[in-house]
Amino acid sequence: MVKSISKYGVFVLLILMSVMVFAASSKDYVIVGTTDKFTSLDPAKAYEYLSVNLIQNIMTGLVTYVPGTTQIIPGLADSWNISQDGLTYTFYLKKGLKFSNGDPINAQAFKYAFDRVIKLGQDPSFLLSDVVKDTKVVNDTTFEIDLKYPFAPFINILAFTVAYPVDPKVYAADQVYNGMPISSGPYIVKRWVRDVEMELAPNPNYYGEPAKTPTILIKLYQDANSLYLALLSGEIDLAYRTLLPQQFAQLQQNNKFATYVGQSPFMRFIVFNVKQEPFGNAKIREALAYAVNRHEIATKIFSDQVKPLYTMIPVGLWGSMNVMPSQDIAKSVSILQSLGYSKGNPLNITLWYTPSHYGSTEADLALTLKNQFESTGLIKCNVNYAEWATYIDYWNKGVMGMFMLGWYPDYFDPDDFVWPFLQSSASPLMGSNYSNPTMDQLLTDARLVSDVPGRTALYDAVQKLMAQDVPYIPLFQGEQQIAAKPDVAGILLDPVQIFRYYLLYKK
Amino acid sequence: MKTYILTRIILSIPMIFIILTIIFVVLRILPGNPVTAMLGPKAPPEVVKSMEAQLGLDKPIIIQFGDYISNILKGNFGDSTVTTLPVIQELADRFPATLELTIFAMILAVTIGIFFGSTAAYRYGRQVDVIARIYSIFVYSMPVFWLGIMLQLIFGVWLKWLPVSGRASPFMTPNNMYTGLYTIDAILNGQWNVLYNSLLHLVLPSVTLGVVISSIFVRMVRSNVLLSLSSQYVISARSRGVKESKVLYAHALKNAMIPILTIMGLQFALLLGGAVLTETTFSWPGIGSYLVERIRYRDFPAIQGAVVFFALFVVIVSILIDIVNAWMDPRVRY
Amino acid sequence: MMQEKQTLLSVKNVKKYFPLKVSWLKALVTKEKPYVRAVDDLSFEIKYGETLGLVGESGSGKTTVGRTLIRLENPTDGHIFFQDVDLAKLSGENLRTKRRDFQMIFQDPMASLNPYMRIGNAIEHPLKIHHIGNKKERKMRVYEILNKVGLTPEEFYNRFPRHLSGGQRQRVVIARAVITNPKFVVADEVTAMLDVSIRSQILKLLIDMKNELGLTYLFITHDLASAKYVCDRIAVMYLGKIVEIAQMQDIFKMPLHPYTKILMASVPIPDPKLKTKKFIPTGEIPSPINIPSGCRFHPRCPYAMEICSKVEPELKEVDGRLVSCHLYD
Amino acid sequence: MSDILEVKDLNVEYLTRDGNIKAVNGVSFSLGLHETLGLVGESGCGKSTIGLSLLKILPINAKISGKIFYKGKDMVKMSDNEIRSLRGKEISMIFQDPMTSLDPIMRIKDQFFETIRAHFPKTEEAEMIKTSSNVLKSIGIDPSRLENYPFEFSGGMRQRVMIALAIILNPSLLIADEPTTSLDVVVQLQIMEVLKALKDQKDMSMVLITHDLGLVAEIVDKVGIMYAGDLVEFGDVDSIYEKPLHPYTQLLLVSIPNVKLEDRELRYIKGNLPNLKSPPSGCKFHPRCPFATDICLKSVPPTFDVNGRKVKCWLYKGEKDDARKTNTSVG
Amino acid sequence: MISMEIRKGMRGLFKDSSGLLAFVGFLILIFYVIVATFAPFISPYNPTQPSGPSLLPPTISHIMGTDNLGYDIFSRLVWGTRMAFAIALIATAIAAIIGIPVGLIVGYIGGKTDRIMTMIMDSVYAFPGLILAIAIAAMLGPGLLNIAFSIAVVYIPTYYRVIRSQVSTVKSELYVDGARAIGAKLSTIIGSYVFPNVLPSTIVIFSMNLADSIMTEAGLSFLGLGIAPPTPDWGYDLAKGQQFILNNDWWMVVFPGIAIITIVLGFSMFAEGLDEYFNPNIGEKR
Repeated sequence: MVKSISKYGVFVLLILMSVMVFAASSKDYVIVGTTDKFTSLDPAKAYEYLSVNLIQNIMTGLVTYVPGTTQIIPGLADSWNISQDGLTYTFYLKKGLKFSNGDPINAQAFKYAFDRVIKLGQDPSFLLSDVVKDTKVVNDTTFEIDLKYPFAPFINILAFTVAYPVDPKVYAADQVYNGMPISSGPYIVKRWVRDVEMELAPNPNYYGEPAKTPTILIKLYQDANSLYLALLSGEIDLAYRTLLPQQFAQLQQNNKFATYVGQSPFMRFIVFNVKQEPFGNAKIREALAYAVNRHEIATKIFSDQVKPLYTMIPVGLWGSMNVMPSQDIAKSVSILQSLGYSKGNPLNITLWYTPSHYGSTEADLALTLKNQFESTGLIKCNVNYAEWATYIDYWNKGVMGMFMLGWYPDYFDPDDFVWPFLQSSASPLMGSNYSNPTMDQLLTDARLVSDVPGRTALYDAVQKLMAQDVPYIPLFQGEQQIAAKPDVAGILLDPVQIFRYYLLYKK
Repeated sequence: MKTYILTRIILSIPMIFIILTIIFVVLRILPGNPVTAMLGPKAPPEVVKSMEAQLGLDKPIIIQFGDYISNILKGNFGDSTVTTLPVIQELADRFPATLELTIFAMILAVTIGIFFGSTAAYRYGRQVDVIARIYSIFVYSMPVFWLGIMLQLIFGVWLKWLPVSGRASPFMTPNNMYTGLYTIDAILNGQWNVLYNSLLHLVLPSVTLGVVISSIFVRMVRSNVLLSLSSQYVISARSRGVKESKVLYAHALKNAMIPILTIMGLQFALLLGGAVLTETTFSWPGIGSYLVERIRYRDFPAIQGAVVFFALFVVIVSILIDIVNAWMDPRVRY
Repeated sequence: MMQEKQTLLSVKNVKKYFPLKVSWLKALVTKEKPYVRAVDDLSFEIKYGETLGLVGESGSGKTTVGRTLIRLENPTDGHIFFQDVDLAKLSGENLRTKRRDFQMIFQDPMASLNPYMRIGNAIEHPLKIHHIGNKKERKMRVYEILNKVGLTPEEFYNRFPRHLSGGQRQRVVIARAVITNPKFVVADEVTAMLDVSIRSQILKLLIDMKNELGLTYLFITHDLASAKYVCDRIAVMYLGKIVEIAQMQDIFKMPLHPYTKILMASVPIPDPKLKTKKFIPTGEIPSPINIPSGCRFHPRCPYAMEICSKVEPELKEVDGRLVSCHLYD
Repeated sequence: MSDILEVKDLNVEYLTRDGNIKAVNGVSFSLGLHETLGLVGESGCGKSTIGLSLLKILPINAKISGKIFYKGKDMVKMSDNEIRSLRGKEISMIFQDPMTSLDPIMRIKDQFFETIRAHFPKTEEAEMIKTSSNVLKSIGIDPSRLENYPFEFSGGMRQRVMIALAIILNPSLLIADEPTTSLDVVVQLQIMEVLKALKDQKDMSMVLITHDLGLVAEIVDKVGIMYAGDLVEFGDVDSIYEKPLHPYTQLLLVSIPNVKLEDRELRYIKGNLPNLKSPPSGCKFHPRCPFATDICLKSVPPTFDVNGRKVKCWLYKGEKDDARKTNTSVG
Repeated sequence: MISMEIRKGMRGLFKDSSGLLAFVGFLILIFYVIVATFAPFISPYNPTQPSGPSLLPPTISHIMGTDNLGYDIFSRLVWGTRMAFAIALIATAIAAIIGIPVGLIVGYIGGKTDRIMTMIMDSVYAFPGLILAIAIAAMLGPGLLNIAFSIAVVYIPTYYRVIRSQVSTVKSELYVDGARAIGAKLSTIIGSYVFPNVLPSTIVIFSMNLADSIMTEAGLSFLGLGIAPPTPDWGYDLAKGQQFILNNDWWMVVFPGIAIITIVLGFSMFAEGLDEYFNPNIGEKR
């Protein structure tokens, strides 16, 4: 009897709850749901996507992109000069700029921020420390940057969060700042419940066009399913990063929601550690490259929500050129046979992946690749995995011979898609150890030349050489996806992948 | 009683020490290097070196151990390598969520356990008993996340009755945080809609965790009440004409509660294990999901902090349970 | 009567204190360690072929005496000379091999057999342990001894203890105890757990075995009545001390110590007409942790005098027997 | 009719995993007002089961049939509630093991109060304290110990507390199930004295269940001897001890060790107690009986009336007088 | 003689629910043992290769449907039985091999060794098992033995505690005293007198732990710390299926879930039945 009472109790409770209504919708706010995590809103520390994206909405830099394009326009700077030798950048700031707390945004603040980034030495600091020789405050509104060597894409770095100014009175010089951010962008952080949600409100001191919606709430979800359910149940207005491909595909069929797809410079590829046998042999790498069927991957695993990629420079960025072959099993087989492999003596390889860093599709990706390799009949491919931190450790130590990575650019320039991979001093960091003097020369030349046609020619050569040596097998290029309630407007997916909350509003 | 509590607390010191040692041993032979995980692959070697020095990872293992123990004693769990926040602060942020979940789950499990278990024992061999046994075996065999997914599917997706993740709907967090427990804070703030909302969010996770744990409680209560129902003092109480309800609750159950409490203390560890899975399933921002998340990043101080925290949590709960036990059992108290 | 027999076992000042379990915290605070003084300075002798009865209430320490004599417990102090070997000093392999010479029969026949060992194996085990005979000989010997204790070997050899009644089990235990031809057997309350109609059977068996195998017994019991049938001499124990020790006949004719008198009077007599007002002591045996000062028995003794609470009486000779009581000073 | 208790053809069977046990087998007896009955038998003979049947507190796997008339009403047919109102108020029971019969985590006081309140729910606390103190005093325990927990009492003291609990509501019938068995020899006598005094002071009938023929001899008026679920002999105490009729009683009496110095011959009953799951055919005592004949093996003896005594043995078939020799020596 | 005993035992087994429980559990386990043994003959497809279109609902050719890569779920479940048994058996065996002897010896010797060992074991026992397993699994990386070891560590104290507490009761039993009195060696006492008497509870814990370790493995897989694919593993399949549940691809999560639940049910019913059989009314010693 007692038991039945408790049972009915639960039942009654459930019925009561079924009457509940979720927070009523209103035009005053847009709720954005995401499965991404953000760790730090300090520009000197932030390096993963959501942190950067949030900073892009609450702060701004000297220069910025025209929304929806890759074109650089002035931001906090009014104008700038680049010296003839390409070594000195002089910026003239807008007048009367203020942080959200009223402190002035001046050349001192920039110098402070640049020095601080370099001093703290956090994840993104290399972007400045590698090239910046010195910074000078000419006067309150004039800021000068000296480079170590001419570096064409530098202006793109300045549009990245690492180069954003911080309030010297608030951000300590020798410590990562973990408090409420001081804004220089369209929004301020109004409320921040760590790992739960963040509420953004317009920044009254912002120089530009004010934010369109008074309140943006960013809700954090643990996984794609939670995010998906939250969207379906109407708890959030917009789901951004990252639903499962199948879920997004379903939403595309669902007329209760609007879906948006945009290009993304995000790309995935296989890395060969050329110092580990048998991957030292370019022929073997080539044979493996011939076995890869990008189309199958895109369709089967990602429901066609990624685009096959045949080079290291993503489509949409200038200089991109398809250089890798499509799947050709016969070619692959013939190369392998020429190397002496047979059914009785197959090529034994292990493909590594990391299960959570790139989302839950990763294991499927690895398995599909395994099956593609094995479809040659001459390859025996094992699959193994390691958690992200171990993964990093393994590739630094050269444990893995063949593994999958992804790349999201720090600055929007072809250089950022080839230099870190192919330049002989940078490639060990990628776990590849690829080294080719011709390649090094091409890459350095491309950095020094400042006109786009000239650089394009050089990058064409780079890509062709890459396709010959095959230290990497590019697999596919990502897509930005947003699913939202139909009344949400102002959604802009731009090629630089800055998601602008300040443009969002409800119809 | 005071000396008992004191003794009990002092007695748990060596245990805590052993647990800390085990954690240290387990975590320091991890193949992942926390520094590279933290700085990323692009970090120059000298930065890695200095970071290792900063974390004390370059010292001999025995010194590291000493530092580790003394830091924990000082309440210093280090800074997270992911967020650079002090781990203790992150844990403090997350703990109320875990506490709230476990409290509600525990209440549910204990209620089901006591009523169902003692009724089953009292009606030994009858229908209720058979149902109780099937319930406990069946629920015990269900992975907690499977149950969670099913409940999400039924009540969240199909029926759309209940929220399936998180602690609160957007804008439904208490204005002022006093305890960090949304339900309590909402009451303190007088925000009744927030209270309602947070209770709704609590339903599925705490039912999932509570039901799974209740299976153990049901069988535990059942067998212990069965045992004490067959004991001489129950027969003796009956022989004096004491009412059956009193025989069951005042004698049999009360005596059975002593061993039950002890086992409950041990099962609390199980509850926390289940909490990790439940938090992960329901995007519940507690220490369990924190741990799982940080393991991916090899966030050493965070992992260590969370694990130590769980261990201390268990120890504290077991001390509390022993005290309750002593309060119930005069033979222990004196 | 007969010539003076030789001494088989001589117990000299044996003490057995059990340290009381205290939490280590308390142990830090209080210096003195509390002990249970189960056996407190005991001396007596047992001669070849003799049966000495050790009588007392539970809690008097009599079982501990038995266990200490056959070295199931290590004596805290004192000597146990067994045929001139001091058992108290033996240890390890020496003690183990010596064990075939002395055995013990326990109180609870339900608990003294390994439930997972067949009867035959259980009885044979001592032979195996001491490497006596080969397999065939051992089996023969087991059959022989099973016959002796009144169990048909064919029926019982392969059975498990759970299939046996209490009396049958006690027979098995006796068989196991005597199979190595020991010289000395401690019989600890062998009939206490048995049913009334079985008790005498087992007592009879014990007497038969003794006569047949030439055993020497220490017969521990709380029941003076059964001691009468088995024992030559009787020692009465109270709170770890012997208060009286004498020939059986003397005890029954004329108990000297007040405690012996009480024990004697406490034997129920199945006669409804004997409705005499018995003399019953007050109180219960105190815990051996807090032993009363002076004579241990004085708080319950109907004859207690002033001296009794102050001076502990010595065991001294009165009328050719030993008594420790101030009444006989 | 002056009988306070009349048991007619009582059968109790325990259903267990490996076979049913017939614990009590067609037992009939009666007990007059203010009389004391000694129910004597060895382990497993069903004597405790009879005790529990008299309060209907048998374990759930027990099946009871027959009639138990208490003051003329059949308890077997009573509702649970009726029975409950009898327990403690009309019929009380004390148990073998005082160590486990009191709730270990409840103050003595509360166990007294609980008993009183179970029957008189509205009793004032002061009154309950008074009643409990008086009962404790009468049984030789200081009333201040009401505040104590059971574990603070010694075994003998606990049994006294149990007795006090049993008699607090002045029941008409007290059932004492081996009240001294787990106590020391000396304490055993103390408790027997308490019971004796109770019997004299209060107008109470008593059923004393024991395995010890000697212990009950001086306190009981009637004796029932039980063997393997059967009441083999029932009658007046003096005559049974003087001239036991049933061979089992005879043998039992002579095989009890005594303290008479001159008598050093050990007599015993051969054989073992029967296994109740597969009891011997016919008379259950026949395998151990020196007088067993063919009929004993084949058919169960009925209960014969011999000089106002009842005996369940073929020896007394058609006999109105005890023709058999008693005090047979066996050995 | 022996068959009589067995018949008697069987008869006893069915007299009440505990016997029935054990028997049903036993049947389930037998079923899975058969499935595991004859996996190559039962499974229609290669469990590590796509065998049809992806996300196919249950049909005649794929009776449990296919997953998103076109792997046949039924074949994976059939082969996964082996993995479930393998991990459970290895983990439990490791735990038993360490826990039982240590418990036996330490429990019998007692004294300081006992107190220290017990404190260590109690500390591990008090520690949230899954969290410890997570930490160890994360540290060791994927692999059958690594997973089994992570799980085993958690269950060592279970054996130790039960065995030790039983031993400390058994060692004060008179028959152990009896063995000492007849001069048996320490090894003989522990081997022939103590161990057989703690064996029944050992068997109960063993089967209970098998159930628990299958659950723990599933939990680890759910958190992404399990065996590397494509090795058929229920926990992995379930965790993967969970991703597709919102797409109504229910077969991916329902069938592995049922597989886990039924095998765990089998073990726990078997264990509970045995437990009630060995000590009626005294259930929860774990």
